[in-house]
Amino acid sequence: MTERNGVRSGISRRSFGRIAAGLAGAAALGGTANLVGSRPSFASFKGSRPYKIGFVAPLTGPVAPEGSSMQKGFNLGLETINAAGGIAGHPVVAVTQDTQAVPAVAGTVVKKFIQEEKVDMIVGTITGDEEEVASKICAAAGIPVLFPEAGFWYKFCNSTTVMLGENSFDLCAPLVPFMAEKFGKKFLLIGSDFSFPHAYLAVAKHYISQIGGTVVGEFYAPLGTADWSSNIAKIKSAKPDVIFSGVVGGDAIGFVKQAQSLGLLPGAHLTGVNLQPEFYPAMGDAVDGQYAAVRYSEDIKTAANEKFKEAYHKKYGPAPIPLVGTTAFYSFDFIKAAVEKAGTYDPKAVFAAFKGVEAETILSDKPLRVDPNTMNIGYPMYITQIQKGGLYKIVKDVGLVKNDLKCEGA
Amino acid sequence: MSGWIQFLLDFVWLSAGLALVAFSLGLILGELKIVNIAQGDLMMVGAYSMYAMRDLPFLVALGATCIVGLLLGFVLERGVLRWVYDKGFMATLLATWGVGIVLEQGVATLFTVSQKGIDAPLKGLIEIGDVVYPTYRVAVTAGIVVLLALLLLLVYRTSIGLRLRASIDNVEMASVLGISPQRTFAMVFSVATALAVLAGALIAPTIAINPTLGLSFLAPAFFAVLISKPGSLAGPVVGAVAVEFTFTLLQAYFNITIAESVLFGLLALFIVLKPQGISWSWKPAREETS
Amino acid sequence: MVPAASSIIGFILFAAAGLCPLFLSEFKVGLIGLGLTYGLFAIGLDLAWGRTGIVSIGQAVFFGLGTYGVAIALVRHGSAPFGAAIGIALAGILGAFIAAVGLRRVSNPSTMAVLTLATTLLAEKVARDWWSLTNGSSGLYVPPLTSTYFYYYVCFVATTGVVGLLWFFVLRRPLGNRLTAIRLNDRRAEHLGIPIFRERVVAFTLSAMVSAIAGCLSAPWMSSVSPDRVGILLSTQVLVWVAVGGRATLLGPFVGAVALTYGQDVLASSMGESYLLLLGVLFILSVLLIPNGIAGLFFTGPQLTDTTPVGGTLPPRPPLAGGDVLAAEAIVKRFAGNTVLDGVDLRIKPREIVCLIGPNGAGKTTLINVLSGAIDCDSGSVTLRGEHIERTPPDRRVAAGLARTFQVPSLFPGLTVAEHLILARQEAGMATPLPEAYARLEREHAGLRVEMLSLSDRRSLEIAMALCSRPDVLLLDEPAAGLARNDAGALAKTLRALRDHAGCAIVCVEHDMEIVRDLADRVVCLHHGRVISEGTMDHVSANAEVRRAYLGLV
Amino acid sequence: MLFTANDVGGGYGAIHIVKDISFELGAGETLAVLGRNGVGKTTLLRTLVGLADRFTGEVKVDGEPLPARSPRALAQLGITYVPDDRGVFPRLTVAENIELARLSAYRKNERDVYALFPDLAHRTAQPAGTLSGGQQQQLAIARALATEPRLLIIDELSQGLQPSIVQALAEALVNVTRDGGLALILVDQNPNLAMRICERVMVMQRGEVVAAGASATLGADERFLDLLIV
Repeated sequence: MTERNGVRSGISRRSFGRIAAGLAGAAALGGTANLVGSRPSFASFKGSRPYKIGFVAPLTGPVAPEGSSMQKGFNLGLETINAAGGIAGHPVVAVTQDTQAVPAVAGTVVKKFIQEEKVDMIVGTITGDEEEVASKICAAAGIPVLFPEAGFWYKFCNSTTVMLGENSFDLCAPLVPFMAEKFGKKFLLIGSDFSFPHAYLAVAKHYISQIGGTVVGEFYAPLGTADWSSNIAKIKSAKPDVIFSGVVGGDAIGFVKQAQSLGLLPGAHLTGVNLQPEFYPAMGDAVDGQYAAVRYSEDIKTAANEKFKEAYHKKYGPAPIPLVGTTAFYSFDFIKAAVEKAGTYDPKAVFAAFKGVEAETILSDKPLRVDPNTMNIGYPMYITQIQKGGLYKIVKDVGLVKNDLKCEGA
Repeated sequence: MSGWIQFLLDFVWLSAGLALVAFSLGLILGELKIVNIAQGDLMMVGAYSMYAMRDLPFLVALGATCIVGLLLGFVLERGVLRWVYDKGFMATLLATWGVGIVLEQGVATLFTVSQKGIDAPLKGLIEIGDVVYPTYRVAVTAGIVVLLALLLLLVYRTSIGLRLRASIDNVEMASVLGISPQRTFAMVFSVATALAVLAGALIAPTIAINPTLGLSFLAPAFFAVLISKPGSLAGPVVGAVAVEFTFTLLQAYFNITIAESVLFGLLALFIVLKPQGISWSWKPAREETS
Repeated sequence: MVPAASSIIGFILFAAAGLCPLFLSEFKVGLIGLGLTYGLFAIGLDLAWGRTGIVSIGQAVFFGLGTYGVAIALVRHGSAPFGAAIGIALAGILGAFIAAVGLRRVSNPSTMAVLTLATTLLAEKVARDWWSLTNGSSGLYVPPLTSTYFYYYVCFVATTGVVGLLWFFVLRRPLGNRLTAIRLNDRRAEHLGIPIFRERVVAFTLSAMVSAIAGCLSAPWMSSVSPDRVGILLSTQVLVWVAVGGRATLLGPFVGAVALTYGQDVLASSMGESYLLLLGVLFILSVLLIPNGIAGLFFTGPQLTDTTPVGGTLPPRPPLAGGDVLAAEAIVKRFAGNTVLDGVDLRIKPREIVCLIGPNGAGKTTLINVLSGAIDCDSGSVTLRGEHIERTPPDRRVAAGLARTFQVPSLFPGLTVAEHLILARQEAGMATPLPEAYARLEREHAGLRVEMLSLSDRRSLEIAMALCSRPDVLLLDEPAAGLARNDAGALAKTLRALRDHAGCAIVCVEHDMEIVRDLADRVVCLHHGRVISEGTMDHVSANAEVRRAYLGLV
Repeated sequence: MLFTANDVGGGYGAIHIVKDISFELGAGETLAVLGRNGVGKTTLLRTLVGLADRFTGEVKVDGEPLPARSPRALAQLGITYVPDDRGVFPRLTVAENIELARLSAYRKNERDVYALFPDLAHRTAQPAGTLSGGQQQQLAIARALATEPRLLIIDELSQGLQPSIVQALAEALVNVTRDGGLALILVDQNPNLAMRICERVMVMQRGEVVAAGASATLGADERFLDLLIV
């Protein structure tokens, strides 16, 4: 293990059995992969141990469903990359710990991974609150951190953060004009009452005003809202053309189910981050026919995606693949590309290598690129229509979303 | 006009569910004199039970869920609660809190944490004035009202209810008249658990099912019990209606967060004004005389 | 010896906490540092719950005020100590307010539970919604420490300091003894002269402030101060720490907080999501199996500090010029429509022994309760040495010279004889020597817990405690009830000797007529809430109305 | 023998209050327990019915020993206890209090208890907690009679009652015991009353029995009466 971050203690070597077991398991996996695949040669590569990633996610608490969705994708990605020979010929190992969706706990876990586990990189966390803490701690330690789901791109500027998720601009820019054109320009915004939905809907408002649309109502309900009937009544009386929803998590399902039972759906036009594919089984047929903007759909017809879909459903069953799970899965493509580009495990070099790095993913036949300016990935976006059974069928290929986002001072 | 119809419908629907939970909470508090923090988690178990049996006919699943509730209540009372009755208020609070964690995490392990949902057996809409309202809600509301009416009849008009109320009033004297406290406690907790589980089962089709869904029902149910007369069984039902009326009304004018804050504020004010009006452990006042 | 063993364990743990940075990694030191501040937080709760018996299920509110105080100051580049001071002050004010509302004499103990629960739920919402101050649910990011080790020692010293201050200026002082007394038996405490409302409010305010100090210290460990820091989850966690660690001990809350903070991290990393299930099961088991917590397994030592004053510090009450030391006039008391006292007049001269007799239900105990202030009368007046006291709370009546015992001896469960007398002398403000009969009890059974005493010794102890306040009037409720024949026979002699020794008047409810005959200077017979006869024993027993009342000749 | 107490000692927690009490009671027999306040009469009754801790001795009903804490077992054997605080259910109405007793009756019967207590007859719908003390006592006795017991154990029958009510109660009890074959253990402050109702008397002092015998004999004995009075 490399020496990093000051004092190294005797006790950390006598660390808990689980890590040793994890290492052994990963080595075995890597070994198998080596037998199967031909090992590429990395003569100049500086590194002689497994690459170690700390995975942090809310596995209990209110956003546990998203956290565990991400974990599924991450674990599949880890298996896949090791089966394919790992990074620069070295296996990848991971340690995982729960954040309970509490920022303070997330901070503790990230610190622990950096100081105790000596990880080379952090991947994970879901809520913006946790991510903000994780990003700041990683920046201070100089460790790269990857967020498969990130809404607050601007908060992570000048840090060591790579945002794998699409940002709110990617999501809203194609969707607002599409919906306005199809259904009308009267928008109603509804969201969960915490920072991400506020920011997301602010971006939506920006694009709504750009196309000359109007916002006929804007409501926020606290996370954990069980009853939506008063909000739904307000929506009904506002008679919007489009309901743009930033309701997330379990509330998104409750909102849709109640909107259906109160007769708002399926008649109204609902879109936004509310319509996550993994919620489809719980939402039932309430959202059939609705439109959503996504970067990934099971409808994407690339060979890599077919392979991924098969592996995923084989491992986790037929339920729809959550978006954040796909991101966590292909995060390894970028990690591999960046580390191999850096030619070393050195965290600063790896982070530098992320700038502008390109990787082949399941999303597209063309490689995707990390924007060196914003550390976001430039995604080709799709407008999809939800089919009966939960397939997000691509109805419009929007391509790369252009925006002039800049990190100030970057 | 339609606003008022909507308000009334929402209010009736919400009060019905809350009334059932509050009734069950009040039953446990009255008879066992313990504050059941796990009440919301019992509802959650009901919702998951319905999810597990989503392929069965709705009413069959509902019946089976009630049996699950009775069994769960019996196991909890015999296995955990009876050991803490004489250990004081905090011990019962902590024990039921522990039960809640175990239920939540047990369900999370069994079903994973991902969101679940089940379909309502009735999908139609009813038109009332110019408001359309889901048939399922109307049916469940009616069902709960009938159930509560039957329960209150049972409590106030039958011999079982008579024994129960006697036991709530004075458990020692009830035992002198042949009513076993142990059996009554086990029976009451089983039935109360089944009612909470049933409430969870009935609202399951209208919400997202996850292991923490019970949390949001706990506080209003407590408020409903607290503003009613201690030991009364009809009280929590009335309390639930009062709390939900206030809350629905507040929500019509404020956003939910402010509405909840105002509700909390009103509760605090209530405590200040009527310090003895609310009590979590009720004992008949006995004065010493020589 | 058990207390010594607990001191040794305490010292070892203290030393371990002090030395652990020398051989632990930075992260683990951070974790233990956080555990230490959580421990201080738990000590704060313990002050209210464990020591004083006040239920608080919203303690995180106070912790959060401290944490937010520091975090807001740091984020705005202000002075952290200033933020801390504001947070602690707000916690103190809020704590005092909640206590003043919820701990009134008329309040139910559960009122505090509701009030604190509502406060923590509301606080979480306020923290979530007051964006401009708290940054909503994202919370405030606290920059990482430049030196974990240095800050660990800051916390260690501060925690030790706060606990030390508490130990030497609260717990090892009369106040600490008073809090224990209130927890164990608030009625007895009140009738020993302890102002229970005031001390409870003080305890809860202190508890809030200590928790807020812990919150201030914890902010730098947290990385992020978010609304859950004032919320219900942390509020219940701290209850668990105290419950598992052990109430009313110094070590318990720290053991609980550090072990569970550290253990949760270990469990979370070693067994994934199901660790919460295991924690829940462990927690239920600990509630069922070790009600006194881990520390309770080791610590069974004395609960009180010897605060016996040296010499007399109380100025002697001026001698009464003449007339009655205690007088009750036209006392009326009704319970739910039943008139229990129906215009009772009673006058007690200094050093007089008056026995109250009467059939069951005559209102004797009610009269004692009205005189001692345990209940208020509906009308009528009570004067002690000429001062009206009918609306004076019991503790102040004790200070004015009125002490009492109860029909069923009311003592402090778990305390020894010596500890009872420490409390009594502390409240009296002087070390009154006891008459021989009671001094012997103190000599022979000093270290015995009251549960081990015979009924007769318990009654004696209660009287001894009453005597410590050097009362002008001693109210005794059936001092002979349940005593064996020889004990009861000696009682009259003992009480007369006591009167001669202490110089107090005695008002005594008694049924044993042999004792009454030996004891009383004057007998007052009550029936249906009225005095039907008074005078010498012979006079009263010859009274036709009295005989009718007793024999039920109708 | 309907009810037998052999060397019964009892109290609360670790405190012995009554010691070595023995007596027997056949069907229809009546026993008054007398003694000044505080001698342990109430504790004796509570020990017998299983509401206090029984430390020594045994209690037999129909020759069968009973467990130490067994209020319910006694109830099922037709033994009903009326505590000194009356133990009415305050939020149940008068009628419900009576009805509850009928539910747990030892024998099926429809004894018209209201006929014995006309005062209660027109208050059937009133919650028991709102009754006066005297009415509550009447209700407690009426309720006990409604269980159709073989043995009635009453603590402080006349406490806090008007003389006229006491008279009525006494007559009612005399009727049900002499004519109805009901056995009775009665504790009362009022020796005359107790001795009029009960054939036998037992006097307690400091937890022990100091005198026992027939009411008629002891009632004529001045020294005995002095044990009880002032």
